Amino acid sequence: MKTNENPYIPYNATVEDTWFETGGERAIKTFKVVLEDDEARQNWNHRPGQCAMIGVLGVGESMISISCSPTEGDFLRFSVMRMGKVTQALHQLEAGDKMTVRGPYGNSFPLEEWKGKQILTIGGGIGQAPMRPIVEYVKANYDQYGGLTMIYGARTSGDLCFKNEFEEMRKNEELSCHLTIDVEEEGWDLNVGFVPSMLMDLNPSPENTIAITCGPPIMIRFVLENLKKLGFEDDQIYTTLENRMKCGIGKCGRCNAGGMYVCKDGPVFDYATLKAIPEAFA
Amino acid sequence: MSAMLLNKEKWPDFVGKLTGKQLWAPQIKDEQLRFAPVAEGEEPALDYKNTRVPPKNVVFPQTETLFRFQVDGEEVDEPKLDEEVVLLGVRPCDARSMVIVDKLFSWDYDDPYYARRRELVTMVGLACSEPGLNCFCPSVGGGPASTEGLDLLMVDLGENYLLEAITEKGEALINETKELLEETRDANLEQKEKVINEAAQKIKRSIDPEGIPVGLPGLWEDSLWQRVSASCLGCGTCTFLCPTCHCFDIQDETEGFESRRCRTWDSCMFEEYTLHTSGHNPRPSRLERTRNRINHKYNYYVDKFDVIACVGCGRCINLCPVNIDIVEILKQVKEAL
Amino acid sequence: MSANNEPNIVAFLCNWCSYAGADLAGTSRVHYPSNVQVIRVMCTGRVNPLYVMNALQQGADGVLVSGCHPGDCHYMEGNYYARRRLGMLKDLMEFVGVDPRRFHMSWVSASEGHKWKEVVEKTVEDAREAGSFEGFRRRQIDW
Amino acid sequence: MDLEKLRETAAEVVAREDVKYLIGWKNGSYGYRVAPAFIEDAEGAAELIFSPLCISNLSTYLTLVEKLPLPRGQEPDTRKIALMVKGCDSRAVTQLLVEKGIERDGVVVIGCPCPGMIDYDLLAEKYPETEGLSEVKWTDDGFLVIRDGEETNVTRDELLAEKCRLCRYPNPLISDIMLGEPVETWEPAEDKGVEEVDKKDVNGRWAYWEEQFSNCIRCYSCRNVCPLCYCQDCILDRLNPTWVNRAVNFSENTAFNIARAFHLAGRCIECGECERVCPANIPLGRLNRKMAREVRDKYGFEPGLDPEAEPFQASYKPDDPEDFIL
Repeated sequence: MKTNENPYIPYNATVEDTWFETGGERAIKTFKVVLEDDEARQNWNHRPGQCAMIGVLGVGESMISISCSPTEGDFLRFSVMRMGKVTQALHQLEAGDKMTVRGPYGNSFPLEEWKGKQILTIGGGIGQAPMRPIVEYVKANYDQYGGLTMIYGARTSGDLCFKNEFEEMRKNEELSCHLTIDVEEEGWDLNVGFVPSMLMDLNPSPENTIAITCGPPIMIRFVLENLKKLGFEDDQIYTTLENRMKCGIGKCGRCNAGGMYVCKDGPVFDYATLKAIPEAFA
Repeated sequence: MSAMLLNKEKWPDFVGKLTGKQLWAPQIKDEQLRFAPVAEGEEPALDYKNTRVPPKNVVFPQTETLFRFQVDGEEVDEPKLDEEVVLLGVRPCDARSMVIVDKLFSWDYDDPYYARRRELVTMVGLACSEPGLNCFCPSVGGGPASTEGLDLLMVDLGENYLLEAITEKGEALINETKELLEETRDANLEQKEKVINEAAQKIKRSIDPEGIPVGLPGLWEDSLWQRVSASCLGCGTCTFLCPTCHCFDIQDETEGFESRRCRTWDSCMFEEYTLHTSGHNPRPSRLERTRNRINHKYNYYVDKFDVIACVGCGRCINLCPVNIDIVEILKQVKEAL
Repeated sequence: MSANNEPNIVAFLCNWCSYAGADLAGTSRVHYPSNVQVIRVMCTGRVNPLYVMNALQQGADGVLVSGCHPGDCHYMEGNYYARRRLGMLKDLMEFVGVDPRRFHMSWVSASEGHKWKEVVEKTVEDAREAGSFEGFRRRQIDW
Repeated sequence: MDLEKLRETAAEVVAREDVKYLIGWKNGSYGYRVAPAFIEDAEGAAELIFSPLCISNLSTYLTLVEKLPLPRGQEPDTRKIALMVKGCDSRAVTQLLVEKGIERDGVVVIGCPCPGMIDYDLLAEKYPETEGLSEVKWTDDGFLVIRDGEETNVTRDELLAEKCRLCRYPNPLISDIMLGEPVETWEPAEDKGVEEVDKKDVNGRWAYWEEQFSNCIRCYSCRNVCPLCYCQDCILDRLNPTWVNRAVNFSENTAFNIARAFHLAGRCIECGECERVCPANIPLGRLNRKMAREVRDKYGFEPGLDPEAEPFQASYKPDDPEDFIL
């Protein structure tokens, strides 16, 4: 469908597989998507942390982070929470259905720069979606990194995304994977408690480590506080922002946080930059 | 580039020459002065201060179809933009606004619709000889005869218009209408200087933006925002009528089996503008929204594109229902620095 | 309006009376014009004036709202509210220049299959006289 | 009105512990402009004015204040808001009470009997604005315009705002403090605006409004300035479902304007603010006044008179007119 250099015209894509990560009113559904156009598929080159505008023609588009690493294969994965008009329409899609994709947009995690370092990801709820590509990328290039620690929490065990993947990761002794839920629950034998306090319990050393966090604003706030307590420097801490977006290419104006357009200058910011943006935590 | 004289008696002929193309000019329609297409035989109204609605909708229509498609279809159909437009009688501030907005629409990604419409438009400006009460263009880098963004500038010299070509497009327009024009004399150029100087003298309002872009971040928590935003109604008048405001919304509209994706002007003064689906709003009240508007024009845009996103046309001051006056706000900002 | 000058009518019928009335008309083989697209609502009190506007915007040439007779409302008083609101809507639309023949309201009980036929005939006839309502269609030239 | 008295009273009111701030009028930034003033202390009270330019209806600010979630542990500020009202504005306050949009205990209403306001556009057209502040005062039979020190007497007929010509309630109907003596009411003029449209035939009216609504730029200033348009979640902002498309064209503009006029039927108190603020000069007042007239004539109801009344659209009478029913 994309015929020229018009950035507003999306690619057609086919949903190859879908499954629910969580249930309930605000269910999270994951889509494995393949671009239809061969050329587009070959030219598509995203980096962990980037987003794409996915949508359904006739309904609209939403900016969703790409939750797979390019190392995984020639497909895209999006984990979408059912919230509004577009995400409701997306949730109707099943394997074989069509959706539209344009992107990839935004900057990305500087994974090249991080080579040789310990990677610590701290996610909460749907905030694990942008963490996942980092985890996958680091797993695929494990010899180039100093190690990978993952902390992930949600309200209940049912709200945890990518559960089955963690099972495997927890068995892998090289990786350190920590899960937590907010309140005690039958059949849950792992940690109970909020993500920021679990971070303190684990007490990771800031030395040669990069911490990346994403989750609900309140969690991010406390995680950042705790990371500082642990001795992390501003440039060792990264997070991703989100705002309402329409165009994805820095034109429509609505996603600005301070002078930064989240869709182009972001979504990935290090804490040093973020601190200078007055609206970043609004 | 050449300068020529057009006797006002030949004005209708001059307009007639242009109506071959799509000609937009200020006209009085429904008791209101507005930019509208001029039909054959109609005459533009040039004796005016400025239109209420800026001519930005010629290059950035309030509603623009991005593409059309069939429900459940896979092919999209882009609109063809190929109609040349002559924008006649644009005030220098409005022309300058387009140069400012160009920077955003060509930032990294080219906006194909905007770029195409900009290509197709020829801007014939009219220097101001009677500036409005709230004009402050010289303060923000413009002037009553600024040529930025114009292809041709007309200056009212009483009996004649002085036509000065600024670009190739303007030159071409002069060539097309050559038989109506006369050579200029030195006296005309002197007269032009005089008209422009007099106009500049008549501009009463001013603000020195020196220090504002750098200083605004430091005033983030200042009480002045509460003061200036208290009376804001949260309507979109200031932004919709602003020639440099360029934010938009994208929506899909479906009617039967026909669908389109279109964009429409949007305003940062609306609550819904930044509202997340979760119900969280990063700018929850009029205070944040007002602060954002001023910051965007005088701080963020300067940071990114090195120009103030305000041309001093005074429309937001003229038409704000509750007298929120951007010059007054900026004065308060300067005081607070 | 279809090609052969047949108006499109959208009818909002209350579940308890008019819908049953229209049903009765059907089962009793009462012939009435087929131009009517019926939308069943629980009560006429539920008919938002925007439904009427939207129907006209999206291709209807006439709109009919029909419910229980006053006093017979399943929800006791829904039709009284509807009467007040839609009466005002009719006045407003008339003032804006929408032909009053495009919008009708009626009381049709579950047993009034024949009245339903009359109401529909009148609505269709009026809408036909008023003509196509292209002027208000959502799909404008700028699409 | 005695300005000293007004400022004195205002200073007393804002000094009260149970009053958060007072909303009144003050001089604007230039010319004939008057701006809403949010007064918190005696110093601010000295800025207050009440002149024929104070046409704006400040009661809209009662519902415009955002109710933001409070930080944990912080108690909500329950102090009262003091508000200066003219006759028409007071009806808005009453109507808000009827709809339970505000609480009677939450406001201190300061009534200002109003001899009639000036039409800003007419004034600026006849006596162009200057960059300095101008003053306008009431005289016995009209207005005194003081512009750059130059005084001009103008008759009342020449500059009186349309809504004031039609006004039937120049004295505040609800107030806690009344400033000055009630003014003598006047015979309301005939509503020529509504009649002009009314006497056209149906197609003529459609053509008339088509022209008007095509000019609408959907800035929603009419909605936002309206004291009675205060829904938290306006149907025009809704996207799911979308009732009125974002596209700006005649069809959507008409749907928007009809929806708004309808939602105000039986609620509009004819303060004329929508018409005043419209940057596209759409005579919205005609729509609202027409509906107000219908409601008054057909249903015998007038909004904003009785705080105990039932809201018009949320009530009915068994004998409401039903001559339009087939």
